[in-house]
Amino acid sequence: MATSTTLAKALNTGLRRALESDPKVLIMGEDVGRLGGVFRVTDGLQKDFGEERVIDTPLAESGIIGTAIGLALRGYRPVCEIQFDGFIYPAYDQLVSQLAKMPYRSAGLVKLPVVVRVPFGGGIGAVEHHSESPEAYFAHTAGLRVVVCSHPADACTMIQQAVLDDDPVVFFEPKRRYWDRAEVDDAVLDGSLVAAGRAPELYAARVVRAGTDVTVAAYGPMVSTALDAAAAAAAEGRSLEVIDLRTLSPLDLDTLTASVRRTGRLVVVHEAPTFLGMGAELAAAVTERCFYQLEAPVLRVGGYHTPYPAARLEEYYLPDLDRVLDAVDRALAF
Amino acid sequence: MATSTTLAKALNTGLRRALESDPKVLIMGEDVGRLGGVFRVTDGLQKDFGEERVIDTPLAESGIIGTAIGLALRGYRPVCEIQFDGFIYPAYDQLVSQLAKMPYRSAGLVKLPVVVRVPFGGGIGAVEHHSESPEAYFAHTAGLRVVVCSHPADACTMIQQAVLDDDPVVFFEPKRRYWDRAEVDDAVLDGSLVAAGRAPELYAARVVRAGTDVTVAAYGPMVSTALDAAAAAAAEGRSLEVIDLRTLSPLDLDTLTASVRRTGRLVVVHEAPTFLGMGAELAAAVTERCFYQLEAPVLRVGGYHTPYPAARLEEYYLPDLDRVLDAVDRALAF
Amino acid sequence: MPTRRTPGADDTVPAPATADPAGLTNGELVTAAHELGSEPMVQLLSPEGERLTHPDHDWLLEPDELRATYRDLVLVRRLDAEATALQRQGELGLWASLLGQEAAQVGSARAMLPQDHAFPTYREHGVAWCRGVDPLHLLRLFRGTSGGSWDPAVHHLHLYTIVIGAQTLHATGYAMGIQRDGAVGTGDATRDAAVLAYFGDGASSEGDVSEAFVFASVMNAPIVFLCQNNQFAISESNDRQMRVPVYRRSSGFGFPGVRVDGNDVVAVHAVTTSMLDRARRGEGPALIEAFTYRMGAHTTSDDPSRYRTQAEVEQWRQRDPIDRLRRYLDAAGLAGGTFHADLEAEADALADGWRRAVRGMPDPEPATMFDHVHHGPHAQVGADRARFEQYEASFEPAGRAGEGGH
Amino acid sequence: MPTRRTPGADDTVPAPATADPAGLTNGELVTAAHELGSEPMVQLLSPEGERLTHPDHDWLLEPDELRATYRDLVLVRRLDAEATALQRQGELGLWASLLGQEAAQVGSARAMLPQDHAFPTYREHGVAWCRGVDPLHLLRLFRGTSGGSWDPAVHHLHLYTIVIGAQTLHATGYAMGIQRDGAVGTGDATRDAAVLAYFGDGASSEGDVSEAFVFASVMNAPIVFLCQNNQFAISESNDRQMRVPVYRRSSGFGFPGVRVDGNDVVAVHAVTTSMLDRARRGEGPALIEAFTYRMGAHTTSDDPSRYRTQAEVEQWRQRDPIDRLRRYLDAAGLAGGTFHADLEAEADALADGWRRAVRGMPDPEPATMFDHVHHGPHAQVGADRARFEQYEASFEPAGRAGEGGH
Ligand SMILES: Cc1ncc(C[n+]2csc(CCOP(=O)(O)OP(=O)(O)O)c2C)c(N)n1
Ligand SMILES: Cc1ncc(C[n+]2csc(CCOP(=O)(O)OP(=O)(O)O)c2C)c(N)n1
Ligand SMILES: [Mg+2]
Ligand SMILES: [Mg+2]
Repeated sequence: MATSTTLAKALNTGLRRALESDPKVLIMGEDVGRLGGVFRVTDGLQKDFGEERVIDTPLAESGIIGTAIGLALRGYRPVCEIQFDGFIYPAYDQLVSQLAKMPYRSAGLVKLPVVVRVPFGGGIGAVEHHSESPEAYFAHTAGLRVVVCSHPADACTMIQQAVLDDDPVVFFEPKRRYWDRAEVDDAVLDGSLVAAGRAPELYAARVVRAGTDVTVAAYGPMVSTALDAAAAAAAEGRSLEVIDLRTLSPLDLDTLTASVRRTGRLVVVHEAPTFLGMGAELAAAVTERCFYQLEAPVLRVGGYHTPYPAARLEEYYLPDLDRVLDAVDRALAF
Repeated sequence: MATSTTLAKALNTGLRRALESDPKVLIMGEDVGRLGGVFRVTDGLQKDFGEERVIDTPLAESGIIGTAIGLALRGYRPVCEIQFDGFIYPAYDQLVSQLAKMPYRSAGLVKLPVVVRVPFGGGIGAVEHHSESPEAYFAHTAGLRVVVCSHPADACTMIQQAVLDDDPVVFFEPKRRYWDRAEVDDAVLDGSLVAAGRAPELYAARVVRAGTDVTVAAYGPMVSTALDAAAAAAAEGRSLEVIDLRTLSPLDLDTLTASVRRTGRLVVVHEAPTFLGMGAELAAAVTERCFYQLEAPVLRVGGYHTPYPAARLEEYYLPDLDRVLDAVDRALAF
Repeated sequence: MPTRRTPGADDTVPAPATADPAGLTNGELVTAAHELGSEPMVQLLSPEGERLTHPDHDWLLEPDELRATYRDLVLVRRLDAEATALQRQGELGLWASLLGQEAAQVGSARAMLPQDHAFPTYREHGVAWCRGVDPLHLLRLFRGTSGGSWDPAVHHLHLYTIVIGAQTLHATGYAMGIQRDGAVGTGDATRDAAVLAYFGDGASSEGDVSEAFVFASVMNAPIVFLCQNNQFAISESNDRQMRVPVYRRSSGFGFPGVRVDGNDVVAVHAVTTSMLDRARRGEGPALIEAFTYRMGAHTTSDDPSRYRTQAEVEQWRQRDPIDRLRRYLDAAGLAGGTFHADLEAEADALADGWRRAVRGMPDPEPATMFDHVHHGPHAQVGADRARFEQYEASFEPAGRAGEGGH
Repeated sequence: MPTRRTPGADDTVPAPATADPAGLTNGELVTAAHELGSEPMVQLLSPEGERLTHPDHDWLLEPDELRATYRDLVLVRRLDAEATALQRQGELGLWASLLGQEAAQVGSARAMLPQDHAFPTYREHGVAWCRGVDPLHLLRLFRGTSGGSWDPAVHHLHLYTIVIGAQTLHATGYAMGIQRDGAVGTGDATRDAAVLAYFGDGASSEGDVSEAFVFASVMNAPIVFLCQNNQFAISESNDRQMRVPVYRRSSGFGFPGVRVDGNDVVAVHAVTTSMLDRARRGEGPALIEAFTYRMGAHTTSDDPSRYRTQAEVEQWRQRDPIDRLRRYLDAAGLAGGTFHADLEAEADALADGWRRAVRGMPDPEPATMFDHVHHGPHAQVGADRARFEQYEASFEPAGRAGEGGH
């Protein structure tokens, strides 16, 4: 059986399952309690699990992550919400110097099962700081795991798995897809799939559309865009293989290189600026591994080297179907 | 005429010239005044320019960058010192959301001529957080310029140029090379070269050793290592071209691709972890531009995907001559 | 679920009582027990519009100024209403309403001298108005066509800052610049300057704000921090940010704090004037808490019915900052003749102009998104721009299809 | 250049007077004018070793405890001296000396119950000692072979934190965990727990510390913040961080602050005991400022002659925290017989053991640098490790040449 669910609601359900299965799981952040979060991802959770477990924190991001670390040291499993991508930076030190490094510092004596949820990306017509894609900052940081969901069913599973992980996980959610709807299996929604350990591996990429001519790798909000591009390309007689990366650290190069060895071409798509974005690492790593199989250089489609522009310009800034197809054309022209 | 000078002293001299040439130039940071900085880069400056211009600030990095922005808004040109690489993160929001984006936000009405000096990198046997290489975090951030000095003469020139720039500049200094000594031209030291506009362009890479077989790109502390490797390779009959990148944002791809088109091979060396490090961008960008000229994939030599290890292990973590030569061998074996 | 406590004020300002925070009553270490909102506030104009006296603060506004102040209050409220409507019509992407906070903003902004410099959050439309910024600049920002298009140096008003608290450090640095310019404590009224830094009750929790207090105090900088305590940070009421009123925060950093009735424009003006004067004289920083109430939603995206009752809002409507001054003006006979009708007509005309102007606001040229990333040239920006222009040109004249078409 | 002012203390603690911070004397807004260091401090043992009384704090230590405390003081000072010597000999990469701060550390740490949890900076060797951490763990850290190898859960002492102030938030979160475990205010002395968070005078400026105050206050968390004001942040004296004594910082956040003579181990113990008790009872956070003096360099890398005079150090040597207790013990006849000689012998033996152990400490196996980046497997760490091991193996058995040879 399956139920039609939005991405936001799927995450909400996943968090509810996590709170139900382990009394040590906590939710904390700005406006996550009474309001249920500005995107309603934590809607109803404070009502059902109480103010001690679903905590409206003071407005201080470093404080949120820093106290979450302390709670984890005492045996809790906090799930922190950073309200918007652009507001994660005040917590940067706690994230990269403490959360990422404390387990290593302690030679494994300390475990920090902290999840940091970050609604990210653009396309919602917002004011400054509400449309950023800071994932590369965290993927470059050893000690953090970085995953990105793209679809309701996957989101519900992935958030449950992230909470179960004993390592810190930065969990990116594509905010412009929060209202995307899909059928989600009831075994995902009721937690039984994850509980039974039958859910797909969290730290693996997934081929979401098979194809033969060009591999298109994307994650988060760009997975739909890549799939749309693949559909449009199919109409033109071109076969694109679309990979949803799902995890940026670790990065599942095996799935990726297996695909590129078949297609000989790779286009990477993300909203973040391409300069030192995930596409750079994918290009470098895949080229090193598939040097003789690549028929074209890895091409990157992403944001430009500018701050995120004013809302009325974002459609020009963000990769879309046309820009993906343009890169596909260029890859095929090599 | 030239004078033998250490890198630290060359920077000190450069800062002195900047303070002399413009009363709006300020120095600020922790222990930069009376102590002259923990590396003595600001030694004697407070004595000569006063406490109003060389400011011992409270111990608060966000405060240092935030107030520097405010001083710049009032027409000053602050040069901030972050005491060690690992202590820049509390200032991250002010750096990436304010310093980097405010000029853009204002459509150019606001200028922020702020220099942020960061002693960076390992090799000094230090405790945690004192040996990091966070440059990729800043190079990925549009709105910041990121430069890295490697040598006394260049350091003295570059710091003077950075202070003259109307854009914010993050200025990385290879702390383990602070005591490296070289002859520095008096026209560099007395400021006349920069004042006359005859100094080499700040935002350009430089071929520091010409060669034909493999291009080795490095910056900061790794330039010496690359040069040593080139000398050792020469003894084995291999000719390495060494490029000191000098600037990471903007990245001078022209100099780099011109070299790679000749050698057909590129090895990038830095201390930062390779995963999403500068080497990733260089590999991606150079491969896109030189796809048919490359005889081997771009190979990366850098730190591993771990937090910086305990001091007694750092020699295993840091790239050295042998690891550079190993990569050169592998590039040549393709 | 227990109802969230809503910190309120003393009997002149209605609010539910708060529990006594545990442990604050064993008085040998703290001066006294406190309840949020029960602290005295400076007041010069009662909610009923009666003139009051205060031992430390005099009523400074002459009749002409009072009328001008009233005009400002009415016009910024009209701006707010118009912008909210424009957002509903899809002309703006977002709007952050100042409803209820007009007195806190206009009263404080009018206390500034021309050479003083203000640092706003994203809600200080009343301050922008008083600093002579054309509201179209604000509307452009919330429409999504600019990041803030007025010149801060001309208006002595910095751009809006959205990252909570960050501007308090910029403000402190600016004040350090004033010191270095020798523009403090000279006694020359046209030269001495101070900074007015706005922030919210929620912002008081951010590390940046405390760091600004440290820097301001250590440097003895000429700055006045003004916290508009509108009792909410989106959905979170004051008890998620503090256990004692925020005006007390400064004393442990070494400078004075004072609480003023933020819905009393005369008191806000008097207190801000006195603290700015003090700062300009070189006597260092001060903190003002203007205790007020956010009568509207946090922004047009917010639904306050999820976290507060309509009854609470109604209670505060009785304390409306504009009604209060109007009662005084009318009773004192200062707003006779056609004063109100003229003002209404002026507001209508302005609103009409704003509406038309917003509807006609063009989107920026796409390639301008590459402008001003840096002042000087930058290879990657240049390359991206060239690629973009080439790509866009590839669609001419045919145009392009697909979801991304524009 | 004018000489930097050095904030000091009242007449029981020598220090140069500070100027009155401008603007703090117009008393209607702040309680009173203040000079740094001139505030009263809780004292129970005078520098001359005489027993004093205090209205709020009783002398809690019985003769046996006093002797045990004295032993701790002497042994941690020996550890410090030994470590400093080992650093000079090249056996340690660095050492951060606690010289002069023994009483602040031992007095506070001995006030903890076993179930309490402490969060140190990088200088709390005396606290680690009292929590039963083998000093070899500390020496390993400063030698550069580990990041901190004791188990925090066993010793109820967190690892050292080097990023200034960061640990105060971890401590606050931990205290929130204690609340959620129902281990506060139950009245069960074996169950109720509190947290003791150490930080420095310099750290008080960091945003994280203020955010910790906000969270602790809002959550009413069972935590005692203990600021060892050793009057220096590397070279910077107190006046670069504050205009009023730091113990006053907490009141504006809604919890009490108290200043204690940090060189008086009896007073530090009494005040910490009382504040921890209060926290365990559920009465919320407190701040203690232990006013002391860093008698040594900041670390072995530092040269304090660049920023303070030997005369100042000498003055503080007269206030030595160990001499003070010794005078009392000797005068009270509590340390007769072979007490001092035995302790000296114990210290010698321990020092000898530490010396030998450090000299024999092996470097970790190179490949261990890949351990514990994560608990679970991680593809990039695994790949890097494999590459590293393969690379290292390529040198066997020949070994390698060049600058990087090892
Ligand atoms: C650093 C940061 N975190 C979170 C946000 C999201 N946010 C926008 S406004 C707001 C509440 C601010 O409350 P307050 O400071 O009281 O100002 P008010 O909105 O009431 O004027 C929050 C959490 C932000 N803009 N910046
Ligand atoms: C965030 C951060 N900034 C800078 C440093 C460098 N640093 C190490 S110790 C120190 C001074 C700390 O002073 P204080 O808090 O008084 O502690 P003390 O060393 O006196 O014990 C500084 C600036 C650091 N470790 N962390
Ligand atoms: Mg508010
Ligand atoms: Mg100190």
